[in-house]
Amino acid sequence: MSRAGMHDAAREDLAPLRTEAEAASYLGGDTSLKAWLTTTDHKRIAILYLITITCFFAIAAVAAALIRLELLTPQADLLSAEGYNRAFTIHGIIMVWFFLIPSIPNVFGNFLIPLMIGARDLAFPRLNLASWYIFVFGGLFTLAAIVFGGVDTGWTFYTPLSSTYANGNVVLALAAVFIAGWSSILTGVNFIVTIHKLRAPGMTWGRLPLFVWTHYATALILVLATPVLTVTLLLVAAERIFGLGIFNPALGGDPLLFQHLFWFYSHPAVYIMVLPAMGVVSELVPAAAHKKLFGYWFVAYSTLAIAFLGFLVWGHHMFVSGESMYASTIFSFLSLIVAVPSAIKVYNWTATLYKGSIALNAPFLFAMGFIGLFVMGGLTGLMLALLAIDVHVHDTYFVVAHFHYIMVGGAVTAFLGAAHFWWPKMFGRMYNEVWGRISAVLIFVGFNVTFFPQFLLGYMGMPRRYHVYPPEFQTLHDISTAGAGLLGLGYLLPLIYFLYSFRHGEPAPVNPWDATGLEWTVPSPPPEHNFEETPIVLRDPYDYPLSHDSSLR
Amino acid sequence: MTLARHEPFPDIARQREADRFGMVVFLASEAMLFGAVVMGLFALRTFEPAAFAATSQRLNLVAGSVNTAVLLTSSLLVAIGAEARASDRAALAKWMLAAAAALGLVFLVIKGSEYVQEYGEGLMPGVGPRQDFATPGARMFMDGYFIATGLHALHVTIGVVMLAGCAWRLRGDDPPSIVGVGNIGLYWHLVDIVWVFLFPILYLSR
Amino acid sequence: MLKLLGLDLPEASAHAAHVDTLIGAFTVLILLLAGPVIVLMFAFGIRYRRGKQVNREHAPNRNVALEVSWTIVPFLLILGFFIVSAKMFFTIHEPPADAMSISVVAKQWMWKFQHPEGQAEIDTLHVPVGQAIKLTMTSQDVIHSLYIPALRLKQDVLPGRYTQLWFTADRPGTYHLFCAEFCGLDHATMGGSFVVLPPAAYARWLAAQASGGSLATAGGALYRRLGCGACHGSDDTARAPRLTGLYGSTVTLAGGQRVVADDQYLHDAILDPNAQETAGYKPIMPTYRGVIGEEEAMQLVAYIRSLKSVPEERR
Amino acid sequence: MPLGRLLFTWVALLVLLSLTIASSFLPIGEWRQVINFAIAIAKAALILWIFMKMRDEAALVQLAVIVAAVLLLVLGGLLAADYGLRGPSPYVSIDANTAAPHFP
Repeated sequence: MSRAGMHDAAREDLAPLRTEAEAASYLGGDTSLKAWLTTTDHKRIAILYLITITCFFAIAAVAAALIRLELLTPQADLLSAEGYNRAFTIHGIIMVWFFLIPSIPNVFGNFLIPLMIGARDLAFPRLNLASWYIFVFGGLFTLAAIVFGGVDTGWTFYTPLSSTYANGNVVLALAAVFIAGWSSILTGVNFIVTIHKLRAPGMTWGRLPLFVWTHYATALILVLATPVLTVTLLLVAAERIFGLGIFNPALGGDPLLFQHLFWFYSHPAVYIMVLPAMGVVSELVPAAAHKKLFGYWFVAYSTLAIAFLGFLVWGHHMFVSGESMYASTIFSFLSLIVAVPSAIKVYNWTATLYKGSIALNAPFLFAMGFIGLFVMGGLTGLMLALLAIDVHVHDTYFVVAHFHYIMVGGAVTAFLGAAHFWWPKMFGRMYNEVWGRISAVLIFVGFNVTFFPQFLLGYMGMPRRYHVYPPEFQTLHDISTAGAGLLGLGYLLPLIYFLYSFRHGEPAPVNPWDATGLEWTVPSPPPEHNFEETPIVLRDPYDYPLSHDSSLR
Repeated sequence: MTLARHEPFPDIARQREADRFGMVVFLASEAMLFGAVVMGLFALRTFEPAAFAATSQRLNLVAGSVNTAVLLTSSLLVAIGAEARASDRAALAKWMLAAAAALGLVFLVIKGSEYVQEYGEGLMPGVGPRQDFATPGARMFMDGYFIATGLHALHVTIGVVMLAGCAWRLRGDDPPSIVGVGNIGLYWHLVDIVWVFLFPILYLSR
Repeated sequence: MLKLLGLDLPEASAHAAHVDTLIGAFTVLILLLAGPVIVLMFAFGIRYRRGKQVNREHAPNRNVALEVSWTIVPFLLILGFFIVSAKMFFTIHEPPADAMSISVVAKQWMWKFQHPEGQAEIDTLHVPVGQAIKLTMTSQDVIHSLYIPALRLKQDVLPGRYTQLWFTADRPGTYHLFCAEFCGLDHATMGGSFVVLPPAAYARWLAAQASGGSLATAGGALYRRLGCGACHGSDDTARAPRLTGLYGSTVTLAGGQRVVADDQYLHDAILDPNAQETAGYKPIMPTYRGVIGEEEAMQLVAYIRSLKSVPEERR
Repeated sequence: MPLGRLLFTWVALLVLLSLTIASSFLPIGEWRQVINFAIAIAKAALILWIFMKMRDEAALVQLAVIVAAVLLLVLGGLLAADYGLRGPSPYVSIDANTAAPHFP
């Protein structure tokens, strides 16, 4: 099952390069395995990341399926307590660090940032390939942890459970995340320097597409927050191996210090996952409506505001953990402020649609899905930031539903929207539009059937990470599992028709959506060096004059 | 051999800016790493300030002070070396970087001797002939001490290897580029800044 | 609304009712804020569909006044909720002085409740209705979390430290009691039930329970068994400080600080005596960490507390 | 960068080092930590400004340094909000009369 790292020949059976566009593109040229594994072309590295994270998504999705099936009945019949604990831990670790964090930045960020700013490649191409190898090396540690029996600490590794009482191979999992952390830091450095130093002449900050703005903010968080995680996990590993006592209360340490340092990274990490998704939607909505984005500068500055404010709010994960109540009040107030920029973005997307000429293709359905689910996730997050409510619903299924609405409803939906929007540009083939719309609707419905009942479960007091629960929660769990089946089917569809498009999709035009942006001015798939000569940028982003609108032609 | 113009960059000047800026951004992440350890130490200190102060007195202050002076001096030498490389005086640059690497080694030797002394005195948590910790707070201080100085010593070792490599290449006809020497200088200065913060926090909280 | 779906979480305390109204009100606010976005999105999607001839003249691209208003108004609304919930958060963290105190020790995968009169029970907590109850909790291994959904309350239980939870249950009945913080293998089966009894029934239940003797008497027996009297019992206070009247008094430490001899001080003095040396005494007391568990430490602390000869000394 | 300025900076750094060591022997209790920290910041600023040539660096690079420093202060400040205020926060620490399980 585990194909991470090794180049997966089955998936890579590119159709015989019939179209001459493909032959001249970055997909042409030397297509040997060695060429692919030693490439420094940002577009090929993006494809390598796409293959690797798809494999990791598959593994974590199997774990999710096991969890949902186990919860069909109040008793523990499919998985034992041990099995269940390890299933949700692996689901958490792989989904957070090996799918969500690298998904949009490392695949679409890698592929599109140079194209969008008129550069030939990222600032440090070899560092880009090195970060993929480090990511895969970390992935091997995760697979080793699974093969040797898994971990039973939850993806949060709370001490003293993870440092002294857990007996799964915790150190392997800690090493995996430690190494994957360095891959994130190197990607962050690469993006920051590229966006500053490699913009084409005329590409001022005011003319940057918002996709680049959000990846700039994400790169800032990647570089500044990840080191704190790596040193914290290093301390936990040191406690397990050398018996140090920083977080071990028996030796005089403080378990809350671990939670502080862990969440100081992990809350900005959720913004690493959602900001690129916002960038994708900020591209899809104007392209859908063929209209300028409403309030460009408000959205751009709210992106940077989210990146900075994201560092101030981590304490709202610890309201009931024994943190001083004054600190909890401060963190609760700061968490309200961080919600404001997100609200600005959502309202600006909606306002962009006013008086646009909207084509409801698959990518735009995914973008609408994102906006709907992200609003639900964001506002329930605000609910959790209120002290008295959090005391009741902390560590219950309410929290599980909240972060799945943001991560799955938000980041994964936007990832699929991006996949549909830029697939023609990346592979030069059109996917089947009808199936695309079906899968978008199916995923939206499946998602809501899966996770909305979990809000009710959480309010009713069903705690997290339980495989055995009181019988009165069974009906809601059964609805949720049924929804999970639908959602799983919804995720399989794109896999099928995207692979199908490799062989049978008709060649994609240069600009299938009539969208603005430098990436739509190069042939699809783009040539090895992106631009024959560096473009001069004169126009503002998203300048869709209505005459440009195909409906009037 | 000056730096060859790499693919994505239109001109060499912008590439130099990018290399240096990339190094500063990476060093910002390193600073966050050491900063998290220092903040953790401050947090633990609030539990038993007396135990922290008492155990800090048992550290070898002379060794710590000499080490700080050694690192500051090696920082000066690296700064002069980088200046020399920038003005194409390869011989001076070579000697300066070699001297800085030597001082780095001196630092590591002094640090090693401190560790041996602490091992003997039973100050090394969980290792050594006996454990001489009066209170949990003392053990926390020593845990923090070994984590912080261990991570720092690791970074000093990497720095010494890079400085020695640079000095070696300066000897031959294939000297490292100005930006390359500058970046290694930046790294070494950051390692020095980390020690500038660690020294008072660990040795002088008496 | 939930009751229609047959999902009805009982409200066993006034606080629970307040939390429910807060959740209900905020859900209304969510509908107010999210509703327009979703409705407008579908409306624009249909009305301004590509190819439909409709008036698309001078579509606005920016409107600072609109932007500012839809930022400030929701923020102020939510600020109101913040103030209300912060006040509730403070009230559930300041127990009244007359609260009946129950000691709770959490261990990997079970809860042990110790009533003041000495009755101990595992995984089930009986409390009288209408009486303010204060739980003083600690854990013997990892972080657990006592969660009673009917009271809308939870509090993490930390090893090596006391944490507290107080409530007044005002509806008799049997409710769920869960562990909410993942604590290892049997985290899911570590729950139990929380039984609220009318006062008469509670008194009968107390009497029926085999009284294991109060915490203090158990502490006294442990005090003698461990031979603490050898140093602390004799009259000459050269070797060790006298314990009678120690509780609640102010102790000057070797470092010159003055500390109130409260629960935490006594607990630490027993388990890590050298951490807080009393001024004028050599650190000769052996550490009892690992020798006795948290329950025995609680019993010794209760015994020392009962050795008060000088009541007015206490603040 | 003239050699003189580098040497002068080096001497200044050594002076600051001896100052911070001397200050740790003054009988002023907690204030020594504050002085030590201030001197450490001064030394770090000197190294950044002169040795790392941040003086004539683009504002952008200086910003990268400042952002990292600000975030560390944020981490320290909000940690202090918890650790510093844990004492008086009643529900966490146990004070003499109300907290302990008292007996009739």
